[in-house]
Amino acid sequence: MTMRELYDRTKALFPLGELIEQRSGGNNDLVFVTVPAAHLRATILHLRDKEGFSHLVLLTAVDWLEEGQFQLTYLLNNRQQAYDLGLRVMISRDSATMESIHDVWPTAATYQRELREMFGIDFPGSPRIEEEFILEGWNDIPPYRRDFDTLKYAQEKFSERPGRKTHDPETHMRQQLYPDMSPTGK
Amino acid sequence: MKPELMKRMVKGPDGVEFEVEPLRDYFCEVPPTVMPAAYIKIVEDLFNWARAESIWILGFGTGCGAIEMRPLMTPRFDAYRYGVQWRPTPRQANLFIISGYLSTKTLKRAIRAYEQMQNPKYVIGLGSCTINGGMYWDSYNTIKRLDDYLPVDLYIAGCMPRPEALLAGFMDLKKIIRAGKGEGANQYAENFAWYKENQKRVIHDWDMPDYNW
Amino acid sequence: MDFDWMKIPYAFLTVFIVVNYGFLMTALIQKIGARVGRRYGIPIWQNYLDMIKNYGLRSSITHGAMFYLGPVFRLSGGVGLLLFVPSIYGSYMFSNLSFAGDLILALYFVFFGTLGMALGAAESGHPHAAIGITRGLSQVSMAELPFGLAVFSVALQYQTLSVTDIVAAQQGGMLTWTLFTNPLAVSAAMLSFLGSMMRPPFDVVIAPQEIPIGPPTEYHSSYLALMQTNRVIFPVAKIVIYMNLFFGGATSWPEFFLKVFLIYMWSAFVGVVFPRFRVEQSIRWFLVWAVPLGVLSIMVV
Amino acid sequence: MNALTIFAIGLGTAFLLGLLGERQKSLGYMLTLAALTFMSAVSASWLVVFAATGADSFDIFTAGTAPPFAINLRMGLIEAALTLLINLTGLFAAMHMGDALLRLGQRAMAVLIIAIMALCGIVLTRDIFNLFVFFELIVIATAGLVLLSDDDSALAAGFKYLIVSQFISALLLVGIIFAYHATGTLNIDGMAEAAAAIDPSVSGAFAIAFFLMFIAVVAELKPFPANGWALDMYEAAHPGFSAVFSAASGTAALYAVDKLLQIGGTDWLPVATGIGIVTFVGANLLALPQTNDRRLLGYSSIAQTGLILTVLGQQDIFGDDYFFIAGGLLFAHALAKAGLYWLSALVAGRTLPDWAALQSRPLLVFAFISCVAMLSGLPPFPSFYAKWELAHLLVAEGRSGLLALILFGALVEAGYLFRWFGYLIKRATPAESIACPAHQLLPIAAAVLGGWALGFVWGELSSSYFGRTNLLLTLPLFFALTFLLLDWLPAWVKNTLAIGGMVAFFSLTYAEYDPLRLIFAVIFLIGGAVTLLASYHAHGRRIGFYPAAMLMYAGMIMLIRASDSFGFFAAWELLTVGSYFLILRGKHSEPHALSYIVFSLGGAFLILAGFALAASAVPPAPTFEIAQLADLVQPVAPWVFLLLALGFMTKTAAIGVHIWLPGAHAEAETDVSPMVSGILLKAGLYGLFVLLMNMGKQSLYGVELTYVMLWIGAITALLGNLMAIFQEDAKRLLAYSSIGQMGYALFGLALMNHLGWLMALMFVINHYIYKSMLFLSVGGVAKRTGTREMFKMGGLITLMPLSFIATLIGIIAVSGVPPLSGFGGRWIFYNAILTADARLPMVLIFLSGPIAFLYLFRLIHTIFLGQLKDEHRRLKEAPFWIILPQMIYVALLMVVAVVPGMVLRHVDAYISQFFPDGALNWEGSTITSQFGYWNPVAIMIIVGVIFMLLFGWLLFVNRRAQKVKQFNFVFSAERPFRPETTHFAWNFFAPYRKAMGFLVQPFVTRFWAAVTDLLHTAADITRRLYNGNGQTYAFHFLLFVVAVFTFRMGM
Repeated sequence: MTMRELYDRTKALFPLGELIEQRSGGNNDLVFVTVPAAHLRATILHLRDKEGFSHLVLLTAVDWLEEGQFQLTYLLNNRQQAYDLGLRVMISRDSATMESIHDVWPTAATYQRELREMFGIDFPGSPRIEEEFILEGWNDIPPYRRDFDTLKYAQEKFSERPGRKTHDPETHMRQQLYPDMSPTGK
Repeated sequence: MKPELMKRMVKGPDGVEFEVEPLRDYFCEVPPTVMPAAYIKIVEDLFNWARAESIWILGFGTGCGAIEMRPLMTPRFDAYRYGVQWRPTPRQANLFIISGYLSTKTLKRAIRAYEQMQNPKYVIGLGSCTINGGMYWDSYNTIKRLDDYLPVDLYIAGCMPRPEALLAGFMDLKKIIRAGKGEGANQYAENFAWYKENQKRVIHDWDMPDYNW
Repeated sequence: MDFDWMKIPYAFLTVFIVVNYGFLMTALIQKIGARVGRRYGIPIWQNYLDMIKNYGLRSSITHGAMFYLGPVFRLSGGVGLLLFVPSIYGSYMFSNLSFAGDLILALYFVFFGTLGMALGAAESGHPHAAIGITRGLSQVSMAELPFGLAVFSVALQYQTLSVTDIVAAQQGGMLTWTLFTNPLAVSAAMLSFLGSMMRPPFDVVIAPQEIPIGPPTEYHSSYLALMQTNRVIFPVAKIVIYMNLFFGGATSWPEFFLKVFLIYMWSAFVGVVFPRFRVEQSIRWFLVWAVPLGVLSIMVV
Repeated sequence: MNALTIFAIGLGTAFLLGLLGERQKSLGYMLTLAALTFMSAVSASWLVVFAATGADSFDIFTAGTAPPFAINLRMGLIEAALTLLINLTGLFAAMHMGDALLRLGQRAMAVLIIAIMALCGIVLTRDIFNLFVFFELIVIATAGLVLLSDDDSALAAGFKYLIVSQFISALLLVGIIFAYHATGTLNIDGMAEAAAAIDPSVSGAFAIAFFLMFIAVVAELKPFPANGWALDMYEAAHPGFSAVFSAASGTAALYAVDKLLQIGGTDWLPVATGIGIVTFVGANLLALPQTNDRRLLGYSSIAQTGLILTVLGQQDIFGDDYFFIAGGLLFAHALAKAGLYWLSALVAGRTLPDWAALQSRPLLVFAFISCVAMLSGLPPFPSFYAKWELAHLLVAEGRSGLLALILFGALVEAGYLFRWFGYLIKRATPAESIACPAHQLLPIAAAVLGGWALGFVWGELSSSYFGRTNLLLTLPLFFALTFLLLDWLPAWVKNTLAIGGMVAFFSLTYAEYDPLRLIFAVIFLIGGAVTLLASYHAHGRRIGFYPAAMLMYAGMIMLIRASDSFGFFAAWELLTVGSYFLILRGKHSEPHALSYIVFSLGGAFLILAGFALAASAVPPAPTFEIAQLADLVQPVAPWVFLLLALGFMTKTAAIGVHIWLPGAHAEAETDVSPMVSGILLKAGLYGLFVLLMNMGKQSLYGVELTYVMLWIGAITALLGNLMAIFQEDAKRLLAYSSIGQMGYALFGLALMNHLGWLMALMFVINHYIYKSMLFLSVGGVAKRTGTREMFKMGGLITLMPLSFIATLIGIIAVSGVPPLSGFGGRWIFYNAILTADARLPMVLIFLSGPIAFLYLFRLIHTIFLGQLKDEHRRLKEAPFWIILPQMIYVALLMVVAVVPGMVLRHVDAYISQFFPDGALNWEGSTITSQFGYWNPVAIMIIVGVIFMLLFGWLLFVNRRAQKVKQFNFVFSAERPFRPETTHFAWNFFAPYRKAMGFLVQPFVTRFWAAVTDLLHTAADITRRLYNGNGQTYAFHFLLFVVAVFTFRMGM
């Protein structure tokens, strides 16, 4: 069975987007495919129960600020076949809410807590979703959102010691170690 | 405020209800005081000498610098021969090495651990991150100046400093202590309000008493 | 009661000698351990420095009356144990306060300090203290058994419970030592000795990384200084009992120093070689290896 | 007055009742009562005559001629007593079921009178055919009474009864005809004479004839298992009448059997015995699973009848004591059963737990327990005296097997009766209160008072004929029973009286005791008084507490004072019962109290058997002095030793029979736990002391029994301590610790040397002090916190400092750490084992020593140290009256620790008379043994000085210590969440469980559970025979007849 066959079979059942083969050539064991948010649950249940994707490797998010979307990536793994399949779900940035899958894989609850804290994506019904995860007493917009200005935040919040300089590591080290050489290294 | 710290009504076995206020009932509220040195100078000198030669480090690695402390116990560096030991509990430790970057979350723990150490106690800031933030200068959750929050006796610069640098730092610290200048604890008690203000500015969910005895 | 008041300064003298010897010896043993690990090790006077430092700490806290009394119990236990057993055989000066009781008194007084300390540590409210104590008590309950059997065997052998008499019976050259006349009892007791010294492989009680040093986790400053003092007196006092029962006692201080050192080295030697047992493992170990030896020794004596 | 008046009145009234109109029911009822009263008066007058003058019985010749030409009746002491019993039962039954009789009309009244009259007839008549007639009358009257009620089930029951009764009548009649044919007379005495002289050629025929008569009369006793037809009667009939059916009919039928046995001669006695014992054991077993109260009483009636039948069957060996034994059992049974049936009318529900309705009426509870005690043969009731003689005579004749069966049956019976009592006391009371009309209470009162009165009578008989004590006249018991009358007083008044009484009794008698007994007397009386101080904390009247407690103390002091086996055993039973009531008072103690009483009675029966066996081996004498135990020789001596030792070890909760203790001690009330643990357990030790002092070493089949005891002691010490480790319940922990401590004491005793005994005594003293103290302290804490689970407590040291100090001192003492008194025990122990021969058991004792530290530390840590819980923040110190005795104990402990010689040197000297070797040398404050020495004063001073020096030094260097609160500790740079999650307490010794847990699997508990299950299963299987079908029951009866016949003929 190849990923292509799997894709074809699954596509017959669910409205999947096109297949992106991440590791073309070789054994081609990592592919990504886009799924509409509404079909995600059915798809992963199908993949888990019928296709042997027994393991949720990770659940993460990408902030597509310009498109106004979050991309959620559910990376599933089939241990028997050693295949990884990434399901991408695009959700709106404005109402960042996604269905929880903690009942499919309990580990998902932890990822979902993290996403909720770092991206502000809500997963209603996920266990302890309201609780703080890593940050304690955070009172700004979620820090992993790209519209969060971390430099500005750090400057406002943490007092600085004056006299800090920034060097380009390459030129600085070269000057330190080989002061005789020309700046270009020739 | 965490729920477990909120005031709560409790019913005793005799059926009488009363209020429990955890922060008041479970924690000592007394602020720290400045502890004077021994009245007789020669005794204090003796103590300072002993303090310098018996440095017990709190085994608490706050950042990546923690990995630099391990080699000190090995045959290659063997810090024990300088009277340096590691203690697993702050009650028995005298020296707190902030080993690298300190996130606000860890800062809270560091404050707690520091306050639970006994006077006199010393703090070493290890690595650039404790001095000015180092490579985490723009991070949303890492403090940039350790001495705003805890009285630092000594900084060891570098990213990361090698164990030899740490050993050199210990030697310098010994000199400071021998000279009777290792009074960080008293400095902390004197400027308690200032330290607390700084600490509370970065720690938003302050869920402990002001001073952790 | 006709009490010889000179016994009091003599007792102080014994304590003084043993404390100093203990400080130096434990440092030396630690140094030997370090050398096994190819380290240089601590300075030989490090224990003094640590103790002065601890007395020199300016602040301290207390969790309550029992917490306060814990180290007092502990050190009283150590000093008492030392004084209830004659240190030097044949010396009136260093027969200490052994008129108060015999071997049984010493054996049971061992627990005085342990119990008091456990109570003090427990009052701190720290769960790790309690966990450490449960481990210690569990382990001791089995580790003490072979020793108890060995003592019984020795008492049967010499038909007395008086330490002085037992030592006296061994005063005929090395071959009259219990070590050679009753090797089973001695082996049982020496295995039990390992368990009571808080050294690897039987030091899960104070496992530093897991339950930060167990019972004394809350102790500091002068409390800790008292406990440090006990930590050098107590093993020596305990070894004195072993020495008197099994190794012919000591007739002079140099002999005392040497024998105590060698017996102590036995546990240090095992300690640097073996890793740590869990509690149930050590209980089973004593049950399987040491107890049968003890049983055998009381059956054949 | 002529005895025939009974019949005249009976018949006359019955006729008169028939003449009365339908409307004159009240008048008829009055007449009925009057008639029965008069009949009773006749019997009573005769009883007075016979009892006062000691006159012989005389015959009444009805037709003016002597038998065999006319029917004759006989009136004597026995007949007078039995007819009085029957008539009074009838009278009170009539009174009790007045409502029913008035409803049913004169016919029912007439039938009742006829039934009573006929029952009297059975007792009085000496003519066999007349006997038959009376039986027929009874059958008709009984069936009539039952059928007259409107109840459907009663109809069915009556019908079944009739079916089988006709069988019986037929058999009886046929038997009489043949017997008459063989002997030519119908007179019983004549027939007996003729039977004795009968021609051997026709003896077979006569035997069959007699068999038929005999089996018919026996069948009237409803023997097991041919009794299904009668049980429905017990269940369905009006309880007022069931009482007659059980008490009066049974009595009459038994007397009829007795008469018949005179004809049959000794050949037939084994048959009676066989039927009797099978019935006793079988019916008791079957009663075990019953849930219906009246049916249970029915089974119990049958069982008791069976027991008396057994006694009848053994009359050949009883001689003059026959009527004393049979009468004691019979009267106790009749009064108790009548009382219980009448009580059952007051209870609305028909299941056993419904009897909880009686809770609100202490007097009814008293009535109930009096009846239960009568049935179980507890002192001071007649059945107790009878049981004692019965056991002795049986053993004396070598019929120990029979005694074993009887005791087994009695134990089963006590089991279900006390289980019932447990329900009554502990189950939830129904909402509606019970109605107690006076006419129903009066009969009950009569039965109960009658029982007590007969207890006195039997006590007097026993004391005048056998030279035993009349228990009701002994001062301690009398004092205890006085509290029954004083129970309306407030608790503090009674408490003061109790303490005063105990102290006064001690001060009056202390000079009489030898040093050993003195120690026990001090612990029992003075110790008991100190413990009773704690009872001042109770408010209100505390109904039932003082009679029970005083009964226990009375038993204990009587135990010490007893010089003969009877007094000893009676005291043993009294203290058992008293402590049972005390234990039952605990909140959840129902199952535990039951297992306590069952094990204790089992142990007591062993003691009874042991004493009986002992008495059989010495020259016959009125009393068996305890000291005579020393005279016993092989082969009896080891068996006596075994039985007595087992009995006493049940009380000290040696391993195997220990399972009653933890629950019983833990569930008891705060001030009861120290009594039953600190004081009561010593009774068992006292017994062992007495046993060993008199009997010394015994060996059975080459096994030395003291050596076995040594092992049992060692195993008990080890397992008791091990189990204590794993308890979450503080009082259970202490209870298991008591098991371990008793193991030590047992071990010391079994060492059989001077120091071993001294050690056991040291444990007696120490265990009393520190266990009482610990139980009080923990009890006080449990009272304040409302829980006994240790992990729910914690950090109470600052709130309850005095309790903490008591516990601290207590655990140091228990663990044997110098300088407190426990060390003395350990020191003596080591010296003792050095001279002992057996070495292997010591290994276990050595192991159990350090284990004690584990549970003791757990006790003090989880309660007083660690984390204080939210809800306990406002707790107050335990009540003053609970603290006061603890502080007294602390002081006592210190005294015993510093000057143990004060007590022990006297005992030491006393023990020297048994073991001259190995006495200690008490020189100044130093105590020296042959091996070592010990100076408690010096130890105390040295430890004190070192401690104070170091404490002073620490205070000096650490004077500025900041007092912090409970969460101010290092928590890996975190802070504790809640006290509950921070207090390390639950499953405290998890690693130890991993390593040693295999030793504390509940094997013993499972064993006893299997035994009870087995009994219940056996009963359940047998129960299937009883399918409720009259024909089946008739078939059973036939089978029974055939079986007995085969058995008899095969003999």
